[in-house]
Amino acid sequence: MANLTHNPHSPVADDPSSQTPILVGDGGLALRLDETASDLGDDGTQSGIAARGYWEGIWRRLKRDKLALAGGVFIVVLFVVAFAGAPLASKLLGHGPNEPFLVSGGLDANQLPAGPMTHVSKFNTNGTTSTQLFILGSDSTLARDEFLRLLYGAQVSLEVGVGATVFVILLGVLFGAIAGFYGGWSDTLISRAIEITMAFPYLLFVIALAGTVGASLNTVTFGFLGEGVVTLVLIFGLLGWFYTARVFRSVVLSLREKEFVEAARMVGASNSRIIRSHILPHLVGPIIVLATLSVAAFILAEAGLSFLGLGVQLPTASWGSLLADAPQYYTQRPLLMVWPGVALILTTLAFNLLGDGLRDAFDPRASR
Amino acid sequence: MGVKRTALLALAAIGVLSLGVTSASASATRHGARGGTIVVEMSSDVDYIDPQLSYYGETWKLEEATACKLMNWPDKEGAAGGVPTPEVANGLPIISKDGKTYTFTIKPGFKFSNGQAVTAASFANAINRLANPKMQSQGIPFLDIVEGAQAVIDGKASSASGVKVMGNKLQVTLTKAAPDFLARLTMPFFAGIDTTLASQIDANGINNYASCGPYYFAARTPNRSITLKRNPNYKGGRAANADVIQVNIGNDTNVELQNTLSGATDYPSGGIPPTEWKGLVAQYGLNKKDGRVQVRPLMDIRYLALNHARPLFKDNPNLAKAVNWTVDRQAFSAQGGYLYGKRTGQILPPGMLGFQQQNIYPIRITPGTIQVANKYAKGNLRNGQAVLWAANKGVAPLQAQLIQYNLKQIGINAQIQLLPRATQFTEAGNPKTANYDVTIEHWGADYADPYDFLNILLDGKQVLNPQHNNYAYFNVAKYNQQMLQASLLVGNARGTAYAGLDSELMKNNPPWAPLVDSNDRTFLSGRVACVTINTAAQAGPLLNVLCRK
Amino acid sequence: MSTTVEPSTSTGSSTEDAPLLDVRDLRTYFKTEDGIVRAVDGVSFSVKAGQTLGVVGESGCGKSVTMLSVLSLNTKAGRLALGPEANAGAEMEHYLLASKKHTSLSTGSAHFRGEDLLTASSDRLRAIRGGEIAMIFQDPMTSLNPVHTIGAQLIEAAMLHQDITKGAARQIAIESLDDVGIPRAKQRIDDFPHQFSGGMRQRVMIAMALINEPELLIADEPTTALDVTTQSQILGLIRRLQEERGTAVVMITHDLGVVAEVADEVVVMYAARVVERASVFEVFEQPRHPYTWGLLGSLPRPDAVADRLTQIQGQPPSLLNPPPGCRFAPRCTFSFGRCLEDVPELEGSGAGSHLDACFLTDAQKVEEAQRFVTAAATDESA
Amino acid sequence: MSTYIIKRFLWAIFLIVCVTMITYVLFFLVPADPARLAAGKSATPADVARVSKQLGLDKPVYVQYGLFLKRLILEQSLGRSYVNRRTVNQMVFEAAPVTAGLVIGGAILWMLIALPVGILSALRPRSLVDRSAMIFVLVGISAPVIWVGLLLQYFVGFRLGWLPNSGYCNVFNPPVGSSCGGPWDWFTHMILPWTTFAILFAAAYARMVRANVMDTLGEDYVRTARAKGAPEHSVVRHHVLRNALLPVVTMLGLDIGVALGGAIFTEAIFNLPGLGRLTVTSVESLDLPTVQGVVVFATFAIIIISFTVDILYAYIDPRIRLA
Repeated sequence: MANLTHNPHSPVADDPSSQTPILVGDGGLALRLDETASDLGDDGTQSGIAARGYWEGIWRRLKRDKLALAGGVFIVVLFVVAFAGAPLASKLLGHGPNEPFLVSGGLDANQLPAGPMTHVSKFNTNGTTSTQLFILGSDSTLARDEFLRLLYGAQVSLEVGVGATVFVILLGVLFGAIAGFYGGWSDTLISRAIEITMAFPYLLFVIALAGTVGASLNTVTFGFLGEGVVTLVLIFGLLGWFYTARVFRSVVLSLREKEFVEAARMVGASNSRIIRSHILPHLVGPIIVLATLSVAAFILAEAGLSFLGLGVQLPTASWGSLLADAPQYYTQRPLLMVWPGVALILTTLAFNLLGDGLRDAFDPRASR
Repeated sequence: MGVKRTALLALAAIGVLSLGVTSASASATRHGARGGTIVVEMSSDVDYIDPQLSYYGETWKLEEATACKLMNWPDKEGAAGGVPTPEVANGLPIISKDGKTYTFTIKPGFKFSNGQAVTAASFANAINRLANPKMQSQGIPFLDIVEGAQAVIDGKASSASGVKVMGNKLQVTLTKAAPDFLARLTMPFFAGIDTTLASQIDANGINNYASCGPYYFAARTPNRSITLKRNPNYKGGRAANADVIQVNIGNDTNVELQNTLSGATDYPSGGIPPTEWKGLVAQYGLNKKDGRVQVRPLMDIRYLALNHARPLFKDNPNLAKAVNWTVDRQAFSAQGGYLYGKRTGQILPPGMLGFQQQNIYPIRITPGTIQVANKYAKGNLRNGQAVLWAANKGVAPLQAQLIQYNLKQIGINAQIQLLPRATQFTEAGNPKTANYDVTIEHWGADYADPYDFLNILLDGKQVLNPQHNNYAYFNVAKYNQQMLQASLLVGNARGTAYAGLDSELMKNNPPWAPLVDSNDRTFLSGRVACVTINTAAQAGPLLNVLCRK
Repeated sequence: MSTTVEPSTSTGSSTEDAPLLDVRDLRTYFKTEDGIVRAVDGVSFSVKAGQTLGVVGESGCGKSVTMLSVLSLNTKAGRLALGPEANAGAEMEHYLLASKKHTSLSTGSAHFRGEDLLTASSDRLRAIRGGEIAMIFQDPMTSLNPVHTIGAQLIEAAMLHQDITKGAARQIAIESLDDVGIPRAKQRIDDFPHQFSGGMRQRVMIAMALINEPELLIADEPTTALDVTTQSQILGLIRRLQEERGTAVVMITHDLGVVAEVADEVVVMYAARVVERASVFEVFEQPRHPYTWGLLGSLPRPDAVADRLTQIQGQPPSLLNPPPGCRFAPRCTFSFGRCLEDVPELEGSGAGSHLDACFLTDAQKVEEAQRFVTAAATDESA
Repeated sequence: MSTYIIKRFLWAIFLIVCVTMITYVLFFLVPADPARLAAGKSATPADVARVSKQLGLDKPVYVQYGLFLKRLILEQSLGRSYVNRRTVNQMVFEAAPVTAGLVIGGAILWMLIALPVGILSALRPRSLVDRSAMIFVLVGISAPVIWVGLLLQYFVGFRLGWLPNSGYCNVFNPPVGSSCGGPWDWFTHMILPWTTFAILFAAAYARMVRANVMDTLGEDYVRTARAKGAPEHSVVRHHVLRNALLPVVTMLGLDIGVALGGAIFTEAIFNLPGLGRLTVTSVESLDLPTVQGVVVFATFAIIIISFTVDILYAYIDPRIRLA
């Protein structure tokens, strides 16, 4: 491999249709290298070597995309806020996301959810009372802390989004790679399976399952997940893997035909070695991009189901259920409509921006 | 002579029906513009429109407009509306000396929407159809006093021996004198049915049938709409102002409000966002004549039924007490918004015969109350897991979460299951499907008598019926006996007996956690008039009277 | 500017020896995310009517871009009119960076029959494209629209430049398919591109190019994508049609073999510049530029003496920031100090049209060239 | 071509079998005691026995499934609702037109938005049009449908009162006494749902069209067309669009299937009695036959649609037609 790439450039090697057989693979490779070297200054990623330059290139291109960076930063912050910030805030504020404060300031004189920056008093079990702060006011006439519920809602959204994504990516890469690389009957089998899954009315089926069969899983939390999260992850995963599988199948399929894989074959590399050192590295890009984008999609789906009352179990806070309650207070507390909506749109926007940015970074030819 | 006496006695028992409503005077007499369509909205579908099955307040609003009954509530407000008055019966029945045999004469001229004449048989058929075991009606408990009804219920006979048709006369024999019998007859269960419907026996209900009231059910599309049209053959005196009463189903309460404000809907029967009431009262005033906001006290209670058929509450009175101490009635009521109702810790509502203010349980929680609750709960939690049922529309989910939180405070982890309201109480009333430990229930008096609360809701004899109303599955021989006795008493004795039962149960063996005695709150569009509310008959404006301005 | 290449006195009228296409100091720069790529950097050459000019150089040296620029066929291309004396390079970069619309800019002049194509109106350009100057491309697989029948595409070409009915156009199309040797043209005309083999598609491309009887045909590596047997057929076809119709041809290729076969004049390009310009005979017999030697040296001659096979070491420079001085210097075995600083102009020794851009002395050039000739001679004698 | 069609057809049949099998297993065998549910309220042990015999629940699974399939094919029956004894067919055929109207109308709307936006921004990259289009795309694909719907409903429907904010009107013969009916009412009632429903897809498609057009603009045959001297507009019309929009057709075929499900939120918000709401209401009351019926029906619809699209695609893309 290495000696091929450093092969002195020659017009003959430049010509793929040269008669001398050994030169073909070599020539093809050399040609490709020269082109990428000369035009558009693309580093020799195609050869599957020079990985450092590869990542540097991606980072360089990503850095130029300010929006994508902003998205990335937002996401990092969101994770911190959701999993570290929420419990911390709950500790600092002194109450949980599911505690109602109706008779102690959570509702205003008109029995309406208290507005932002309201102080409520909490009865402690030892008989004393303490004053606490509702930063965004109450979530509903149940007078729970909207702010905390938003934070914990972020947890649910991310758990479902990431969980389901991991699920579909794993299945997708596995089946996609097998189908794409080995082809033959395994490919036929998997492709057919994909087509069958695609024939289902996805959301209808999700809702049907979530409301009927899935309900039995609602109490499974593994101690840290929100109630109902597991159900959603499973359902989304089992019905969603086909899409990723389809993508990775075609990626691997095209990789398999690439000159550098042929070349590797010619120098007698084993399948496993080819997969390890030539296929997988090239899947990293698509995986990252697809993952980022599908997290956004799943977050939206979760919100939708919770909105229909088929998502996470009450009283677990979810942006969807917050959104479902909000219309009750349209006229007096329009802000309740705004918080979860904005949280949702910003989050999905962030993931989409980052995803697009990554796609362009990984595949400059696609960038416009 | 004797006849008169017993008749008066019967009425005396009913006299207490007069409610403390003196607000709007009856406007049933004033007929506004006849014609046009009245649009009603319900947030979820009704249970049945079949008269022998429907047992949902929302449906009864429609049944009242479509049924013709031997005895009925006059389309009047307040006290005047609270007296069962002969409708199809030609005057009060003749009652035998022993008070067990009632003989009604059928007034001529009543016709079904399909042209059939209303006869004595129409009512006999209703009773027999109601009793038919294949119908699985929740109305069966009201037949306990009709002679021979039980045989039909048990499938041993096809018609109740106590119900005889003699020409234009209907004779009903009771097993024992029942002071509230005439009041029972005002329930849609006993409305006249034509021969076609009489022949159709289906536990899942008939969706198109001829009726003999001012209106009839012209169409029903489940989960979508119900249409009432004026009964062309109706000659009875009741109003039928609108040509069509259109019921649209499925909008959330906030949309119902939007539609009512914009005039697309006239009566949001499914309710509006609770937080809106205060503003609406301020804007439109309260209980003005034909005003847009009408509020009336109801004999109506919202409570937690604690399922005594399941391990958690079976023979576990202390936990039941703990629940009564821990539930935050103030908070629960707050979910309902302004003028939702009056917090209560007892079974019987104010205005009901036998109501005595009992202060057994707190109507406001304090750290103290929580400590008492935990004292009772201690050692009685069993596995501490509970299933909590609630309706899936309006404020019910919020209330469910509140109860869930209250239960958590005494160490019960409740998992919430939300169902459509109709499904909720139908499944809850069916021993096979009642898989809850606690369900948030809501009971409106079918007619103003304590029998309709204690016996109907807590008599243990019915808990094995395929359909019943004892959602607490409360079955204690001693109390069953006491309820039976009380139901036979008359006048003050009756009241005292039921009052005693009320406090006795709540003190020693609470079947429920009573929460709120709720009001009837009505908001109407600006284009309707002829607003008449008869809380004895139903909640909300009488739809057959309601008219377009 | 080269002193030897005088602005031709009679650009207006096309007299006998006046070139058909006369390209002067052509520059085409591209804007990429990595910076400005100077794909064509001051290229001058000319094509006489009926002649064949071979443009040779390794891929990425700008030979294709040069011809595309002449017809302004580069994507999102802009054209910039600059005086020849202006510091064109810097100007270009400045404009290109400023421009939102364009990702590439061309400047210089390309006179076709005395008319500068780089300043011609876009309508005029369209009239010339496909009408007087036709072009065929490297990959016949992708150069035909897959969703239209070849007939439709030929007819489109004909009707764009000739005022005829569809029927007539179809007739012409069939004839031109016959000309390029497509069997059963009458039926095949309604087939779709994917139903043809690569060679056949290239014939279709040629038919389409020649359907309006252009005076100049630009063939951009027309045989590269084809297998060897088809290659010679296509070349033969092009030569035949050229002889029949007296069409001038610009043959872009990296294959000196092709050049030897078809070209009258040769332009050797390296790194966006012309390094040698001469008749085909001169290039093969007295090559004067080390790069040309390299090309010739690495021509596959089965019996070539190994040590004669001078390979060019290293790789061509990136056009993002080409080396100062002679761009070939870094790889040139003959380079010396000056090569790295000054840019050698394209100039001839004494009379004659043989031009090259190299600082070596004529003596050195001749001596080196001799070695190849003798080498070639010995090869032939052997 | 014909072999291709036959292949696709047989495959469709196979798909239907698979899907029905999976749904059957999930919705009939997973929940405990389907017979009791099926027998409904009047479920005396005798009834349950009778019903389970009639449904063949006493037989092994594959036999049961066979019976189910038999009912499905011979009687075209999806069974009866547990809750109200209506046939599922009846309910589905009431709901299907509503969803169809929503989805098809929505699809038309989103194509009407996506095509011009996508093409224009592809032809003028980095222009003002392009940049604003891309902003629309990003917001469009990120905005939660439910949120958009609620906002439209409240502001356009109620506050401004421009359009009806909920409910459905039949185009033809509206049910007796229903407060509205006829094409115009139907249309006005559908505008907000259509908009809500279309935004996401419009954004996604605008982006896809843009990308495809840009790719195609870089194709060799486009350069060929330019080299022929074809004017830009005809280059775009004849050589770019046709090729660029081919894949869009396939996507459309696939997405209409997805959209059937996606309609669920729109239907919930605007109270449209379509398949989505039918599913939700029957899921709420655990009315399994209805749930299953809807899923099976929707699957049929999807399979038929994608089959048609395959055929259509084969006709517009010669490479497939003549393969």
